[in-house]
Amino acid sequence: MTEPAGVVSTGGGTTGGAGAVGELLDVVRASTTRLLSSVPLPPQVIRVRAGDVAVELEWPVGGTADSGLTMPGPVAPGSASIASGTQPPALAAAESTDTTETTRYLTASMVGVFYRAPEPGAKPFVEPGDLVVPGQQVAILEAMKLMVPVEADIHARIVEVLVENGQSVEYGQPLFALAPLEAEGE
Amino acid sequence: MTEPAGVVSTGGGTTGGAGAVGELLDVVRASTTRLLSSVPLPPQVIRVRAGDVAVELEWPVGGTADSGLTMPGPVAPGSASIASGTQPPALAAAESTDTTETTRYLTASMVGVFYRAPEPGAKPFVEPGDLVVPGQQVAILEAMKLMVPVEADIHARIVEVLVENGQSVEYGQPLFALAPLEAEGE
Amino acid sequence: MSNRGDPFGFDTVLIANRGEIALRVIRACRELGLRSVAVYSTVDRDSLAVRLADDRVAIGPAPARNSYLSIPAIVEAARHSGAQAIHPGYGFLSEDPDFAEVCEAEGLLFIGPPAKVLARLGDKSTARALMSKVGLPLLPGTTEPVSDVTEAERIASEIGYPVIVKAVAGGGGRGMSVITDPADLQRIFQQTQANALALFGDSRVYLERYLPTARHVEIQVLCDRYGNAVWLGARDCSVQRRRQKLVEETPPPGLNPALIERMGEDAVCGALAAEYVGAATFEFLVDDQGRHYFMEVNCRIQVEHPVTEMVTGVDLVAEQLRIAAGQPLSLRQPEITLQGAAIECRVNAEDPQRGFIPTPGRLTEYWPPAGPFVRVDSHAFPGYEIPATYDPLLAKVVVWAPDRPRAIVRMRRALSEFTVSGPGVATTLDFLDAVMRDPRFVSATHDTSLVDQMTSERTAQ
Amino acid sequence: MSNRGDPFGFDTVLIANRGEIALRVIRACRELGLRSVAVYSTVDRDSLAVRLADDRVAIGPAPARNSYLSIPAIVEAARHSGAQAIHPGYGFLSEDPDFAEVCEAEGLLFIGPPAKVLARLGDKSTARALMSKVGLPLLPGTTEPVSDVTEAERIASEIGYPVIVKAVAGGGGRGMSVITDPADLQRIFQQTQANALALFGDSRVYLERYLPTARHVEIQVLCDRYGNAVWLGARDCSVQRRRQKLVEETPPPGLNPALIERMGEDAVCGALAAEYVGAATFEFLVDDQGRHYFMEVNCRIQVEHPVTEMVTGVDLVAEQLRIAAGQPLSLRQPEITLQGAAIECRVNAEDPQRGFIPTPGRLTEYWPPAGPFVRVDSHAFPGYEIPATYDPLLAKVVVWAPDRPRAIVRMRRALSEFTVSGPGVATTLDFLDAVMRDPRFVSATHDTSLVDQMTSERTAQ
Repeated sequence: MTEPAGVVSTGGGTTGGAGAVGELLDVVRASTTRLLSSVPLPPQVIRVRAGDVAVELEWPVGGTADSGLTMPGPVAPGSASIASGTQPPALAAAESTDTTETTRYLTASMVGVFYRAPEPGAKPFVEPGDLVVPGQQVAILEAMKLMVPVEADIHARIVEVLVENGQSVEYGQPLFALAPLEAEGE
Repeated sequence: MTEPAGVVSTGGGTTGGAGAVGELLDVVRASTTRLLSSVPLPPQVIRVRAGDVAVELEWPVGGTADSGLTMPGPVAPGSASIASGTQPPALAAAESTDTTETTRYLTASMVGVFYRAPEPGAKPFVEPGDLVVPGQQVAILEAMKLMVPVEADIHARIVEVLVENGQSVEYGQPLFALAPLEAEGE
Repeated sequence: MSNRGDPFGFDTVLIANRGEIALRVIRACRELGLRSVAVYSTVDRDSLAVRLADDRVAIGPAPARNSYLSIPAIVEAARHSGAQAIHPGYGFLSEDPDFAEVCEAEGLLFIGPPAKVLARLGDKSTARALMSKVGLPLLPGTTEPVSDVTEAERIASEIGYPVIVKAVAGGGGRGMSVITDPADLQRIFQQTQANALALFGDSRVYLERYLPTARHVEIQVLCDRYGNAVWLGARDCSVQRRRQKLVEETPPPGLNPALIERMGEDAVCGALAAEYVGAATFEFLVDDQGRHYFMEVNCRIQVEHPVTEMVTGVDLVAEQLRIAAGQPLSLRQPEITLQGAAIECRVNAEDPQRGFIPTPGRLTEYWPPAGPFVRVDSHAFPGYEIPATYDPLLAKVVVWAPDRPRAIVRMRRALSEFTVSGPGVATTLDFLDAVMRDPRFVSATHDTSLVDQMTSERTAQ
Repeated sequence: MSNRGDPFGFDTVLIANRGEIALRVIRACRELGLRSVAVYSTVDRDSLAVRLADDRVAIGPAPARNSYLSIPAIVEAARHSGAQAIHPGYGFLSEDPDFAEVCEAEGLLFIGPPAKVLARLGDKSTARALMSKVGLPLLPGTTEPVSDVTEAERIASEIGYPVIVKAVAGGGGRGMSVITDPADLQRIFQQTQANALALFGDSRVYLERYLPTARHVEIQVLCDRYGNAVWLGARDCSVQRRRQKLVEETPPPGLNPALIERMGEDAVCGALAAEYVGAATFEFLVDDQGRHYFMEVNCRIQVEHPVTEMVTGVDLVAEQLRIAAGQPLSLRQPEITLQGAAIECRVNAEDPQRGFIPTPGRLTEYWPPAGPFVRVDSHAFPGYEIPATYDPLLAKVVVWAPDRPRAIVRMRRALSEFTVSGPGVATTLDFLDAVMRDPRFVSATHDTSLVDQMTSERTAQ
């Protein structure tokens, strides 16, 4: 799975705020965190429910959550509290179940400038809709005059080119959205 | 109702935030924490529910709760308390039903020296096994030469005297364990 | 110089206070090898002071009158924990002559001046008379209390309006009212008397010329039991809301060093005349002509003491403990050198948008600033519940720099990295940042009216 | 003196580092009105530096060679974020002449000395020769590299055992071995050459007399582009484990002030001879006869710079930035006064019981100390995951006091309130506390062998 690392970064997961459900969920989630920080021993299961909003956490036996939670820290990676409503559409969206699963991202292997074509004025390596095979060059990254090819790593269809030609990208930044062919076959 | 005040409070669910549910949730959560700190043995499961607000915690078998982990809070001396609602509408939760519920504590209303008898050498006001009625003096607290009577506030049987004669006690420290007569009658 | 095993004559200190100042005293005790005892009301059970102290005693429920203001509770707590000395911090019982007297009677060492000195200086009328006698300049007004409205009217017109009516037993910005229009005198005068009675159990008031654009400047003093006294620079505390300080700094900017010197000497002279022992602060007003007027003496450690510590390198709380133990002052006046500039900002849990009303609540986020030359004195932590019961001070951010301009940019940096949030909790952080960027503050042309001016400019926008 | 709008010639600084030093540079930038850019590897995505900087760029995966040591990644990140200057911190690329050269070629301002100066001083052999030429005392040994075992044997017997073999390209305690017994020479000599090749890509080594009981003393220097240089006191860094510093302090206790003065003058003289620009540290050994010997120059800000800041009041990182901007030194030697004493303790995530092995993991508790005259430079927070990939420094606790005994008790107090815990995470806190109580340290009769002595005494118990 291509991790679009670095992209989320700090500003990330602030204050829900998606209407009434969001607020209620915020309250329930905050309450859960507080509860967790106030019990002497990390539990194995916590359930907090208010109306039809509920938060549940469960840790594997043996590996109970001594983990980060106690106190904030800037959006600790992985510790993001599971906010699962019963069926509030607004929030379930944030959990992305369908769309992302079929979409894969080809990300930047280094910091550099993104070029879609072998040289200025030439035809781009690929366009949306094109099929690509593993190892096929789809773009160039340039760092300090060093040209590094960007290659597809799976059989896929190019869904979208996410970065403008000539734009500078960070490590891990998604460059292309791909629809894996295996997935299509399923 | 003997509220061993000072022993619990702090969690005094202010803040609210998102309206009534938030407040109710605060109350339920605080109640859960209090309950947890008041039961003599760490439980494996706690469930507290009020209306459609509910809190549940479950610990793994074997890994029961010793104390003082997550956050400091110096295991307040003499922190014993009440709580747990079977199915009370809202807050009547602050009551009790089984084992722990049958024991109530009479706590110190101030910092001072605890005396069991009206004067040195005299017979103690009460002994374990004695019945007491509300308003009956059962001990003296002395602070700066001021003598303050300790009085029973319910019909009860003295189960245990928890403090030695002449010992200095803190505010809120349990002095007597009582078995309420109402409970016995049930 | 050895710091452990000094002959203190006591080994355990009870701190009759809460919040950041309780932590401050615990830290000083630990460095001196003394045991510390925290006392706490039920809402403070999980406080940092309770956590850090060597011992702790529950003294009562949340209301201060039943806990931090209860003399019997505190005296019994001292006995309970084996403390032989009591540090009162600031506020609460710190300037209560009765408490000091009870401590004396109960064989407990009160860390502060003797009860009779507290009584002498706590009564503003006596204090003014005494300071006037030894040559300190007073604002035109009365040293004797005024009880009669007609007499008050006569005196006010003699002094010239605006005048200020102050409770003899007042202090800390409470129990005083300004009268601008002679027509209001009777009403305001009688109101102030009534308030004074309600607040301090003492209806006596006195009159003074009111300076609307003065600077508030104060001198830190230390006195031992042997008639030695030193002063440790001056602090400017002109940034106030409702006469309560928000920002303090040292040295006072833009004041003639000779004037500061003169105030310092006045303060030492006044402290000796009052037979003071311990740490005291002499408060002065300085008018736009550069004249100074004695206002009152604070007989305790001040909230803003860290700025003085940062420019002198002296640990004022440790000095209080040493003095109480009967040690002679370790510092002579020529050894006290002032380096650079320091500023303190008080981060309160209050909403400047709504007239600085307190906003208690639980902190979900709390990240204090750090880094070079920044000190944060605070009892807060993530998850801390700010009680509604006590004063809303959450943290003191103190910075030092070689000069005031650099101290100001350092303070802006520190405030910019301070993150505090919680449902319903507002803070003075943004307002303090605005002060640090206000041209009047930056150029040091501000006076005690700055906060009011800023507030009305902000609402006007 | 104005602090904003100074003619820096750049407005954005990229910090090519991580952890506490990245925070330190961000804070200096902010006070100078400069924008800061943090770069980060994937495991540092949620770091405080990333959070506090004005901008941030992901530069690669966890391994340093693909992120913090990757010159193209950092240069591209500068372009990406519009940074015109790069502060390298310490470690990583901070003393890499190639990096400095690439920056120069790419039009980026490297905040440190010119590439040719880095090359000159990074080669221990050249550095020794240069310093010897301008009169700095060296330990008996070679300035030219030695490649032949037979020659090494001859020189070693001339110098007298024990000798130490050091990599010409080494530094920071790596690439050196002590030879006590002539019989071991061949083996150890060749091993060191092999290690040097593996570590630094350069097998050259040289020989020096080894002083088992010396004190490690270093001088902080600042030089501008115009041939002005000052020194800012000395630091004693004799408390080391495996030649890595654990505790540093200033002034060096028990040393003759005339000796320190002499080292300071030597350092300034050496810096000028090397055409140094920026902040440098001259490391010396001082033997039990009070003789000093030049060891090496560190061409960067040091981990332990805060102790110097605390006694001088100088912000060394801000000075680096000013110097890089082409400003002349704002300080002259007579203006640099040293007040009191400061100590730094390095709190590492390592287990002293198990030979100081690193213990990465997630922190469940993290409460740094605070209060008067205590500074904690740290990138940690509750919930922080200490990566296994980088060095285990977690926090630097720095205290100041009017004298060393009081600084020691203050440090004990600070360490006592430091709470760090997490599954599998051990720290040096207890060991540091033991150092602060060790009679040899307290009486300043310790030397660089203290940690080994303490460790063997502890295991013996």
